[in-house]
Amino acid sequence: MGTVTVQELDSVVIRFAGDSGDGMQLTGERFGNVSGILGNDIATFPDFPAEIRAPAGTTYGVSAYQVQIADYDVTTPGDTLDVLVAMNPAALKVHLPDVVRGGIVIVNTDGFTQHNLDRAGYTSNPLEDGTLQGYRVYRIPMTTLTLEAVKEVEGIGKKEAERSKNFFALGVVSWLFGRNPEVTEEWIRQKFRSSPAVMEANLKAFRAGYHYGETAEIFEAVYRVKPARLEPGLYRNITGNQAMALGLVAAAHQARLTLYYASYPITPASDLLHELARLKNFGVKTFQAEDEIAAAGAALGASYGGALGVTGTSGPGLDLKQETIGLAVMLELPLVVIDNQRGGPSTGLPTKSEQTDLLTALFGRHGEAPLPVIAAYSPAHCFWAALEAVRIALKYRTPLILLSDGYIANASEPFRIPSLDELPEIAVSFASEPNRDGEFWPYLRDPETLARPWVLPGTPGLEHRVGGLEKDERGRVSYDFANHDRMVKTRAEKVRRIARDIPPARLDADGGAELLVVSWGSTWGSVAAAVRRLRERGVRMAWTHLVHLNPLPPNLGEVVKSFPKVVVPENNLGQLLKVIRAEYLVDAKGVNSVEGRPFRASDLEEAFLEVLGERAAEGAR
Amino acid sequence: MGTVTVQELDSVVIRFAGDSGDGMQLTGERFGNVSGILGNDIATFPDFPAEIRAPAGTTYGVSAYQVQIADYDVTTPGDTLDVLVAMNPAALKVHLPDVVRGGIVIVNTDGFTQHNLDRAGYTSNPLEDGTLQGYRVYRIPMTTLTLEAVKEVEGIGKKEAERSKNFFALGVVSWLFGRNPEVTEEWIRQKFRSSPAVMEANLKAFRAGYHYGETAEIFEAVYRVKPARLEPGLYRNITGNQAMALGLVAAAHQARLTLYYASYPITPASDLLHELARLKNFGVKTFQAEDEIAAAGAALGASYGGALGVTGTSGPGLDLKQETIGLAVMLELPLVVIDNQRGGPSTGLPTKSEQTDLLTALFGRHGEAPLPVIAAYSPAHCFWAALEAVRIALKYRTPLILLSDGYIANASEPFRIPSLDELPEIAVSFASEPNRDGEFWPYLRDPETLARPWVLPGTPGLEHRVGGLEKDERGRVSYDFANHDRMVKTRAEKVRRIARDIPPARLDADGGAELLVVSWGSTWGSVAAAVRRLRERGVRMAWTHLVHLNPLPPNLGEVVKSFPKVVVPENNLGQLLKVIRAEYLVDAKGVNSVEGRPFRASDLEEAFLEVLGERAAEGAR
Amino acid sequence: MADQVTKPAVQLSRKDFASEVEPRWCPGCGDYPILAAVQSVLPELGIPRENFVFVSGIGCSSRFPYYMNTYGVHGIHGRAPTLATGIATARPDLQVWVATGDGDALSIGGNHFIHAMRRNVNIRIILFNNRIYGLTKGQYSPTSELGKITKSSPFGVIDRPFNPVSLALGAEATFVARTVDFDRQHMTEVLRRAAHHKGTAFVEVLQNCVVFNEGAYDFLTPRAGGLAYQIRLEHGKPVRFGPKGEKGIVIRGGRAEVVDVEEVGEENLYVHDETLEDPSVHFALSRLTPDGAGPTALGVFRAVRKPTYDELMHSQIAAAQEKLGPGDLERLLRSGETWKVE
Amino acid sequence: MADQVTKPAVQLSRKDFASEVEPRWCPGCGDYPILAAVQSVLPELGIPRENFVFVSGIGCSSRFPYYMNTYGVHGIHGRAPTLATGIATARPDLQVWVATGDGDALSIGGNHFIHAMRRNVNIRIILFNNRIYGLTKGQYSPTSELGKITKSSPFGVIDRPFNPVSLALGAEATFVARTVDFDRQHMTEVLRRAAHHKGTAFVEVLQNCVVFNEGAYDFLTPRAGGLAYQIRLEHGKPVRFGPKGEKGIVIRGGRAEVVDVEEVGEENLYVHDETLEDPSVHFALSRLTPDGAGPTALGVFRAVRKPTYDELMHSQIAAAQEKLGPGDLERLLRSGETWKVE
Ligand SMILES: Cc1ncc(C[n+]2csc(CCOP(=O)(O)OP(=O)(O)O)c2C)c(N)n1
Ligand SMILES: Cc1ncc(C[n+]2csc(CCOP(=O)(O)OP(=O)(O)O)c2C)c(N)n1
Ligand code: SF4
Ligand code: SF4
Ligand SMILES: [Mg+2]
Ligand SMILES: [Mg+2]
Repeated sequence: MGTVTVQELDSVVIRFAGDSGDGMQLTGERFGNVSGILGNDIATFPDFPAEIRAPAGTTYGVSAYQVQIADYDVTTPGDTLDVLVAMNPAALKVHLPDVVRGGIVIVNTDGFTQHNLDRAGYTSNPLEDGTLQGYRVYRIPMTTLTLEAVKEVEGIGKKEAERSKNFFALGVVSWLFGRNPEVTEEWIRQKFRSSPAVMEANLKAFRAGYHYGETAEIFEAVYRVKPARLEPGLYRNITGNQAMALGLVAAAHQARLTLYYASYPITPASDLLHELARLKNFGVKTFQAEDEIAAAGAALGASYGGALGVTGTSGPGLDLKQETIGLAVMLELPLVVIDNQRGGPSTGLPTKSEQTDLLTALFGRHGEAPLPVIAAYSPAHCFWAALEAVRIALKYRTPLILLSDGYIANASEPFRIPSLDELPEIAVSFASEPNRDGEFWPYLRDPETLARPWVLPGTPGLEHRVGGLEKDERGRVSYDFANHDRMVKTRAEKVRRIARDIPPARLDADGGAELLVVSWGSTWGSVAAAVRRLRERGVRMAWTHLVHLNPLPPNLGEVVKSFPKVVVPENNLGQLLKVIRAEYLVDAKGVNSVEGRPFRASDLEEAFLEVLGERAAEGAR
Repeated sequence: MGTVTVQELDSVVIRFAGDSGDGMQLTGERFGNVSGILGNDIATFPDFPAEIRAPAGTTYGVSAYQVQIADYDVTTPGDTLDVLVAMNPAALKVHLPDVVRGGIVIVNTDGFTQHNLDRAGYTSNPLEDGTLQGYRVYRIPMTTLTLEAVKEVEGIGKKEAERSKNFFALGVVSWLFGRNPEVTEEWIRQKFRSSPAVMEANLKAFRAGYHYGETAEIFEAVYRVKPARLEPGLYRNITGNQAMALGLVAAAHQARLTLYYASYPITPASDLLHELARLKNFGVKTFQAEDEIAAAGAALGASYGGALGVTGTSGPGLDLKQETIGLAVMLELPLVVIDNQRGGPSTGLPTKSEQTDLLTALFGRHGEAPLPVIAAYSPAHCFWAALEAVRIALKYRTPLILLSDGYIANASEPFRIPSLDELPEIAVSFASEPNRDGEFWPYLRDPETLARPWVLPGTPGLEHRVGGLEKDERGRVSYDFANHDRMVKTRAEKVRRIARDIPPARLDADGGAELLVVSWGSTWGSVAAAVRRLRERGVRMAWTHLVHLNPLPPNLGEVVKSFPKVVVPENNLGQLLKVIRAEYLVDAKGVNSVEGRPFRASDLEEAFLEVLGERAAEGAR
Repeated sequence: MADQVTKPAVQLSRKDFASEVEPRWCPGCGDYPILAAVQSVLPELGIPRENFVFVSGIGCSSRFPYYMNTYGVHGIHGRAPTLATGIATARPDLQVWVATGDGDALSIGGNHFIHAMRRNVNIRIILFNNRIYGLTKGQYSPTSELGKITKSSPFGVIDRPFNPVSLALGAEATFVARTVDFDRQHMTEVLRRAAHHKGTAFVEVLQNCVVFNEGAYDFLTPRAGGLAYQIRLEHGKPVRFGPKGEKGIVIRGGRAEVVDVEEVGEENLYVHDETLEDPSVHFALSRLTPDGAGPTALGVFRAVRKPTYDELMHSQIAAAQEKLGPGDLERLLRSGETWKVE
Repeated sequence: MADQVTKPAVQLSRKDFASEVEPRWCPGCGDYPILAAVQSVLPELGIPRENFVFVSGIGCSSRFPYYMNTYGVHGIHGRAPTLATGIATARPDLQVWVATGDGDALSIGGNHFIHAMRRNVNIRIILFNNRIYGLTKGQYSPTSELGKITKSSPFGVIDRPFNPVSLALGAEATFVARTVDFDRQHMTEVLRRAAHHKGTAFVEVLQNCVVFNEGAYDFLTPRAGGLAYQIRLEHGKPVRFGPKGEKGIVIRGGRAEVVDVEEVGEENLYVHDETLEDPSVHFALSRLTPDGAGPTALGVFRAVRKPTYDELMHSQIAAAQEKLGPGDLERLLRSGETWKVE
């Protein structure tokens, strides 16, 4: 390796970028997975256009995948790039601004044809005109080298051969960061086992890239990121959607119920349907409905039938489901509604992420129709959030909205696989007997939880009717003034009482902290990083991250009132902020960005300092 | 008239109650109208079952209509009854509890058959068993007397003849309260002119009732309520739905636009469609859509085409429209959405009234989709609220939700008919020229209002595309982070700026008042009565009633902070309360009833005293 | 898949299916005889009472479940088929019925209606077609005739009506029938057939709304001499009608035509075949009813056996379990690339 | 009612209809030729460019309006017909087109689709039927074949598909046609016919999605020898097809059947009549396509002139104004019983 030096880093951020058809998602995901397997902590961020395959070479057709690998527990994919792999001019144009000065830029020079330069809107070639000054640039004719490497593979035409160039790029980067090539090679063998020629081509391209790094002597240094110290256990990388799907299956298993997932496809929730549709041998029933209303209706019908009814969607679909969710409030049946929030309003930015559905989750139904709302905060947490959602919905016979978002749905991180006995108990019992003087009263409640009995149709003697009209305890339609008032208040009280049954808000506070950060959902990662960095800078910080958004943890009032300043960072215009202010009358401030992507930790750092005011900011220097 | 004395009253509350088929709605309405015409102020409250014609004689089939007539400006139909007209045992059973001790109960003894007594669940006859002790009871065989009176009318069978008995009842009560019979007789002649036999029968029945009062000598007293001192002008009685329909027509007239009303029938909004469908000679276009989504879509399409697009509904329909309203937020086109709130959640109590849709009006859409919300507060105010809604929606090119409710939609009161020059100017201009360097940029905004230009399709040279995806000023789809953040914040700012353009909150405060009441919507009447009564009792009160709920009037913060105590009475679980607390961080308290009907003024009176605490309560004694 | 009639036959009577709640329809409403007919068919089926579920939307007709002493859900407007689909696919051991109105099924619920038809879920849908919105007091519906004056069409309806049978056939229905509220026997027969059908069974009942659309079907009632217009479809029989059976139906040039039997000869009449794979003839029969009154085909138009949605769903599950064994959660969690951290 | 083509004829070319935005469909997508065909038909119509409005829902196909240099609204999923109905009834002087996908129109938008058909609003609906959800990356759609493996049906689709032409006919459509994305000339002719139809015109275009459903219509393409399966419907002509016209269609027993012309004789073939009042034959023709590949009728199935929704709406308004005079707001406000307070 001659003069190549080895540099130790605690973390590195790499982004792979190219055309939608260049396979960057696969490459980035692969690099992340390998790094996970090799013991790093990782956080990833896929970012792709709303178009399926936007015209080649255009800036809006660029698809990118970002990975942060670290020797500590990272919580974000990183604010800025240490390494950019750009397969064409458009990718360079879009993503170069994010590379740190002095960072590494690896370009596929074959992609820099005049046509592609024009497409990207470059008037001169950035590889030659000084654009890349100040970066460490590696120019590699990846397409040529891939074709060369693949040429002896039989049954692969030139076009197909070219397609392997992402594996060449992966090979180069794998070498640069000392990623053991065998893991990826084995994976390629598995993944493409049904088309041996493609497998062969990809293997050859990958190896060629790896060896290119080793032999081309263009790199002055290679980098090493040590394994992170994670909680011992068995791990896998997991996206939020995968974790959510597994969480639902696990919850149904714990509750001994059939999982019934009804959905209408929508980005970024469709993968939940895809994941679950494959699990037929688990008895999972999936139903692709004609629209979101039908999906909610079928899930609710399934719950009525005694299954675990779940329906997943994103914002526009949530709007449509609300009337049916309101019916579920009235029927008092379990129903888990998953909302993977995306950029709104309306169709907005469908492949981007934000946190703008909290208020509609809380209040977006006519009438007084309260329900519990919880939010997942990271890809792996989706697993646990799903279990908690199911637990509450089943126990309290209530629809519940579980919020995730486009970012954590598609991003991935290592997930410590729990053993089955780490999973919560979820006990369900169905009514089998009359409950009042030989009669069955469907709205006679459990005095503790206020939940009504759940009956399996088919149970003799308990035949009864439920419906959206107001009822009395006996289940009869009632237009009585006082009954309605009481029922409205009882349904609200039932939801309020869930507060007794959830963990208190966890406060992570330095003694003497002046500023409390209150966050929820996917901002968790950026807030964690920002808080850590501020602490490193000597600022005392307090932080609480909420999973339960309705009801709020019972100690939250006390927590928010214990700090002179409270800030609520959100990727919306201040939705939790409104709730906190109304609930506790504290003058909390919002930090709000609605850019369709998570906060940069550094932006939060600055924003928190600003809230703290000069004094604190100075203290930090 | 022998020994009959004449008693002067300042107000009287009368309720007519009978079977769904007994015509009580018509009778009550008629009595109200006559009283209005005779110069009283009136407030009415129709209350009917959800069933069309529930089985005769059942308690749930009882239909009632309440009228308060007064010599001052009444604002509620009254808490308790001075007079109850009960056509059958069920009506008596349901409504007797509301009659004040010593009040008048007029019963149709012919209705008290054994069958009907059984139906109503009476085990003994209340006319005989002492149930009515303490009331002034008048037993009249109305059916018999009606049949007698009508017998010579040709072409009227016994069944039809019986149907006239409500006019007999009306005659009796008209006599009792000295209502000039000619007004009603003239009205009967007009109303039934297409079927002379029915007209004749009703006239005869009415006169028989009137003369019965005069001659039967069972009444010891007759009552007189003097005309009220109302603002001079020409008056008519009007329900909220009628006023709303007229307001929309007037607004379209002022704006010189075609009114396009698209709706799907739903109680209590259907009458808007019925009213407007008749006005074809005004060029009003009505479209009965296949569902609420289609209604909202068609109204929005009409607005896109340059009409005044309006869509009306009630809660369940609002849920369904929200996705389309979100599209309107993005398209930035005018769209007026009327929500006549009814008892929820779900189908709830469809013929009852409550105020439970405020939060979903404000927040019930995915993404950041802010829009202005205003609320009508009385039947006549619906006219003015419609004009204000249209003014704002057109000027700011925004969807707007106009809240009314089942109570004011169906209730009536005298409406001073404005002359045309009292109507607000509503100027609309359509873009006709490129607005930026010879190009047309559809999202280039008015710097003042932030409204975008509205273009009539068909305008040459301004062809452009709008849609639900995020756009830049130029109207191009943009996935740019910063553009989205800016657009989200600009749309919010546009709505916020409307605050500059609305009247300040009107404060009606006694010097030294300790308690501020903040109210909105149809509670206005009960709050007005409660505040008046408390003042009469010597309590100093402050009150502000909000029409604009988003944005809130700019001075509201100052107002709510000027009083030690703030109370927000609502027919919900505290929706405006949440907004006020979040916005101004004042520890406002709620007074909440969700009974499907307006507050009783007396309940509010007590509740306000309670908030004021013993001290104030004592002061009042 | 559990079968719906495997439980030991139980002796039930009509009364067993009447709930404790007294129907709240208007006196004389056509919904009463439909209720009575359903209550009299169910005891025949040998299915325990607790295995029936009645689902509905919103409307006068949708109050139906409250009056049935079975399991029941009074849903929201237009969405009954969605709830029923969830129940029927989650619980194939139940027999699921939907009660719906012309507004409920064809206006707001049109999408779920056509999708239920094509999916062939194991549910039975009874459409109470009174050609009006009853519960909201008399607006026109998607089956109201052109020109009809109603509260929302004071100058006459301008929407061309749906023909529910044609619509169902165009949406790939496997069972389609029509009956009338005033003929208890015919109704009972048709409902019985629907009860036994596997897959989505659609029954349109022409129903009289005495308050808002009184007499809409007088042209078919015996008392108004309407028997002459009733064309009874019976499988395997030539289609004849008229007081003396003097009229008949031929299929000519793809259309169903009314003919004089004497003129064309009985042997040339169309012999009804419900089971034709191709629904074209059934469609042609549905077109006999002109927009308003006229000769109207009644009975079962179409009844073909296709795999039901729930059968297919459950056979996929069974096949997967056969092939892969029942799901093992522990293995599932550990699937994919894993690594150990010590 | 203002007419759509009264403005002086303008000379426009295809290019005038191309917007400044470059289409973002996948290379090779069948949406490109449809765009080209529409852009080439519009200039023929003599309608000024500014009088066209293109409306769409959500999907790959629904990006269509962005690429047309006319007025355009990219709406929300499934709701394009509702927006279009509002525009067309508010502004009868505009020519309104809807671009929609099989998911957009038939899944989430199914209800608006069938109601647009029956109402006969003056809009033209182009259904881009690629039998798949393109934009959401490959789930099955309501026109996907039974058994098809997609992302959301890893074990095969169990929903029986709609036949869009049958569905439209079952919903009382007045104009129904089908064409293919690979035959520019046929597409152009059919679209031209749709442009001239008064009322709701429905055109199904069989469209290839190269990424998620490549080759779905290969059975019809010339390069795959599919011409033999193309049955071209032409008004007034006997229906023949096959490489040498050796096959033909007869209508027999209400069904459309494929026959050898030689065997039955040309004179016995079905002579296509788009204008039949009764849609039964048109329906029968729509059933020729079996669920998967097979002889498929292309062209205009049905074209009948009925009053359009907007014509009726405007004639009611005109009649009311004729009778009552134009509305007088002052009088309206003062109508009913009034009284004076001094
Ligand atoms: C979402 C929603 N929209 C509208 C309504 C009001 N609504 C209740 S029933 C009904 C129509 C009833 O007509 P139909 O289905 O024909 O039943 P019928 O009463 O005639 O039996 C309507 C429009 C509602 N309850 N919910
Ligand atoms: C309310 C709502 N639900 C779901 C989606 C997601 N979605 C967008 S397009 C689409 C289907 C696209 O299929 P199709 O209409 O056939 O159009 P294609 O992309 O195939 O042209 C779906 C499910 C959405 N945008 N909005
Ligand atoms: S309104 Fe009509 S449909 Fe409804 S209950 Fe009365 S008669 Fe029956
Ligand atoms: S995904 Fe299919 S339909 Fe969509 S643009 Fe690509 S090829 Fe066309
Ligand atoms: Mg009906
Ligand atoms: Mg498609």
